[in-house]
Amino acid sequence: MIPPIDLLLATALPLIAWRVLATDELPTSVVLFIAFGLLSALAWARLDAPDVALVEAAVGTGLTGALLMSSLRSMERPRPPSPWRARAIALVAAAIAVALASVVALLPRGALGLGPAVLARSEESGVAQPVTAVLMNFRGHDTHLEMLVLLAASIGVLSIQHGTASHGVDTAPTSSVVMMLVELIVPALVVLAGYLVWRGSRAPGGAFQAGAILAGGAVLLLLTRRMAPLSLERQMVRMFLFAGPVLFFLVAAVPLGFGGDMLEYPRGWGGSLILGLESALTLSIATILTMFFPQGAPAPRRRG
Amino acid sequence: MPPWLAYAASGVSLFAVGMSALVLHGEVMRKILAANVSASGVFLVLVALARRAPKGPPDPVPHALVLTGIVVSVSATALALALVRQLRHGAQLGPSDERRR
Amino acid sequence: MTPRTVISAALLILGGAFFLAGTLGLLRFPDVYSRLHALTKADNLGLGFVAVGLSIEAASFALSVKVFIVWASVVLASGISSQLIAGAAFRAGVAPAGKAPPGEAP
Amino acid sequence: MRGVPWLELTILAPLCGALLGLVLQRAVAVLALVSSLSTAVASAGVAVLVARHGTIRRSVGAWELPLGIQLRADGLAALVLVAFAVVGVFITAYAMVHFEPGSRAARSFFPLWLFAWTGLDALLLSSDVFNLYVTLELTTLTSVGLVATGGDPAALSSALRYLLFAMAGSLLYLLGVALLYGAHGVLDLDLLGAVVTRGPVTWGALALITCGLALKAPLFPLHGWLPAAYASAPVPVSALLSGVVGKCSLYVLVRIWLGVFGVPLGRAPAVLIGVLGAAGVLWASIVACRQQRLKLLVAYSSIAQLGTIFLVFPLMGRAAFAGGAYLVISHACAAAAMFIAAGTIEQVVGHDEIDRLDGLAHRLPLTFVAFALAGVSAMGMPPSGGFVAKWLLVRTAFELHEWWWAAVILIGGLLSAAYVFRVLRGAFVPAPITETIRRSRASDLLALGLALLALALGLAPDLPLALAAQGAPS
Repeated sequence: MIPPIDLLLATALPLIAWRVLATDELPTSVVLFIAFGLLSALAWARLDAPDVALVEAAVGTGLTGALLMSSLRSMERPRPPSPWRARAIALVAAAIAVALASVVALLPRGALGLGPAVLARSEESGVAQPVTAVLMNFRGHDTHLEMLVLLAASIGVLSIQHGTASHGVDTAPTSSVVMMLVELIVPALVVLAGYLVWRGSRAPGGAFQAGAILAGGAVLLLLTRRMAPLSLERQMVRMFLFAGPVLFFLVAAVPLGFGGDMLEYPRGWGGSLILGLESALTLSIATILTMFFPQGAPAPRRRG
Repeated sequence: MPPWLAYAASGVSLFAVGMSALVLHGEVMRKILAANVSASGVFLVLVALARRAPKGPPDPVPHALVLTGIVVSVSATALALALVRQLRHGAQLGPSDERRR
Repeated sequence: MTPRTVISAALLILGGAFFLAGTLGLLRFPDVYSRLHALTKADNLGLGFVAVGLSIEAASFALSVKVFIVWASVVLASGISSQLIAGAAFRAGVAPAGKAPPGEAP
Repeated sequence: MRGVPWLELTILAPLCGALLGLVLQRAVAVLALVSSLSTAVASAGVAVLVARHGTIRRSVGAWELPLGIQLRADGLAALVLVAFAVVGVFITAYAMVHFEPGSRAARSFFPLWLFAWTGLDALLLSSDVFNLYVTLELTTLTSVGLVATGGDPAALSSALRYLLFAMAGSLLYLLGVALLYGAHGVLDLDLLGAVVTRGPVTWGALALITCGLALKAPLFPLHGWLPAAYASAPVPVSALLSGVVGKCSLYVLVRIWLGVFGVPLGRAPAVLIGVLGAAGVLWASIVACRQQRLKLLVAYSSIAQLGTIFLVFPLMGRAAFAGGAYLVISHACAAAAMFIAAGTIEQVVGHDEIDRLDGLAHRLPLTFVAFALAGVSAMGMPPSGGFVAKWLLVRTAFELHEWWWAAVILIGGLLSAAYVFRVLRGAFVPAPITETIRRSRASDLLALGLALLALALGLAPDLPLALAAQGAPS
């Protein structure tokens, strides 16, 4: 039988989602969206997906929520949806939901999928944690392209908001209490990120979780003016940004020179190469996620 | 009803709510929120499907797909929000001066 | 039921009560400052009781240490975020209830 | 020794250029050209391999199916790969002329374009439904960024609109993928094709995936985002979107239908797509005839051409398949040529209003010759790639005794003749040569080269068609 907590979560999620999209005030919606994300992280945990829960809490909710918040300031006053429109949305949604739910209910009930195949081969992949094995090895091609999506999006964001950061986050001087707390928490976040990368090969954790946490710390530093805005003009930023993608490129390309496959890890080197790659990816992901935020002060502008 | 099916049904409902709001809602910010809600729905379906075996570890492949999906969706959201911010900001500025001719 | 379980349950209930009080404050208090006050003070304390309650029942010492790390991080995080929110609200000119907006003559 | 890994190199060459371009920003344009040329060489290598050995498969990371991901190049993939690479080189070269060296726009254009190209080649060679999702996202998000390099509010808002449509499309697609994985537990196209049967789950997945890709492609009536995005983007971006990147969702749709759904679900959904495609041809052609701005006209003409390609679905068969592939590649050349010509006109006279082009052909003869030659291919007149493609489609329609598809293609061709001649009529009005215009001829030569390529495809169709037939459905 289905446990009450699962039933509660499964019903609460669509209801909150509905509130997120139907509330009059946009800031309320964003706050509700963050609450929604945290609840869905609980759902992932209930479904034995701690990796997904971590990433959802850190990236899907934490960073996306903060991004939405930071973009609220530039909004004009929203118009609440007209009643007929809200009703139309509800009707269409209900129809789609019923149709799709009946299709999902027809799916085979038993275990079906690549799970056993992954477990059988995870020894050869060099990492014991199955999700990391899939991400970094069996389906490494996906992850490689996904990293490029992230990098390309950051180039897009930079090109869109070139030099116009006056609409950025509020960076007025902050109180000494905040400073003290930030000084306490940022080193702790760095340690936590390192720990997540390191243990990603055996337990839930990995580059994306760690990168999101580092980015959280970086955003705190930006908010409290402890860190200058990230700009591609800075050598350090460029190095952090490209470390992951460049290393990934090399890991993909070099085996081809030795008659191997793209992204083939040399026998016995899987574990250590993946750890190195994940460390570099963590830095790049953290940099990219931080760059998604409107940077505080205007970047030094150089023409030509 | 097994728990995974409850979550899968919840997932498709999220998808449906998000998708219809994404298409029918007039406001850009709400559309972006709707896309994120809808994405959570798809991810919930995938993770629920991974949990179909009553015992033993869940299928890691959908988990990996969802992790990839979350990163793609945060990239799209960031791009959309940057566009929104710049549009609002650009309302006060002239057109870009650095395009050739 | 061992005395341990009873103490743990009592602490969990007490923690829950503080959460309830914090939420009530969030909903009923008049302005952003007092709401933040209710939320952070009461919830941090509530979470503290929950943490103590859980660690009494925890299977190992390591686990109770982890529970306390969770509590400490939440206290830190809510400290920072409430300070930032209150500061932003003050600079944005949100007046405390019954006072003139900051920067204006009373 | 396995020989040169051409398939992988088509993905890694543009990626290498993009990364180097980001690190060494001063040399970004030169690096882009070098990596474009290398990509073209690698693509030609793939074509030679496929022509010699048939469909090529390469595993990634040395993992076998169903655990790993495979790259697969059949005739269709190889043909489109080569055609896009050739057009890609032209577009890179044109962008070097168009953007001021070292300008901000150039510094974001080249890396984004090379990332898009990486995604495009990975997409063309992908045979995994989830990997297709990631490659689609890479091409889409980079395209949005590219449209936004225009920087003005029109470009930004059309980029935003494009992005929102694309987000909806990719979520629909992804849920379809989830259903397929839930039902069959594999993600590879061939493995799925072997196990998919008729049933509600398959119908659901088909509906979701088709709707998602139809939004992105776009299929009539979901094309709302396209004209503004193409018309407000910088010219090299419009050229590469309409010529190259804009075809990728359609390609994925064809791949998935051929590989997974085509056989078990029968012809009814294909006919529905065909009807929408036909409506798109007629509607977009008529709207194109009524446009005031040249770039918008070319954008609507692109929708009409896409609609024609969608007619492949109801006509599915070897000849129609080859016709569709041929239309994709000849339109890639023609559309890029038309956009570059339109861009040159806009640059020179400061606007692109069709009614105010009087006599301009005398001042810009090469530009208008290129536009006219590309127009010949768009109309489907001989000798051009467009003619060969439409001929193959029309022939299949008559073989199936379904003359109405042929009628749509012919009417579409006539309407495109109407709008192309409308542009040319005004421009070729005799006018005294008032002044000589001093500017670089490179962009004209590039547009002319592309237009001539579209014509050459009509003169020598045997080789490309033989390539497309490798591994094609019988």
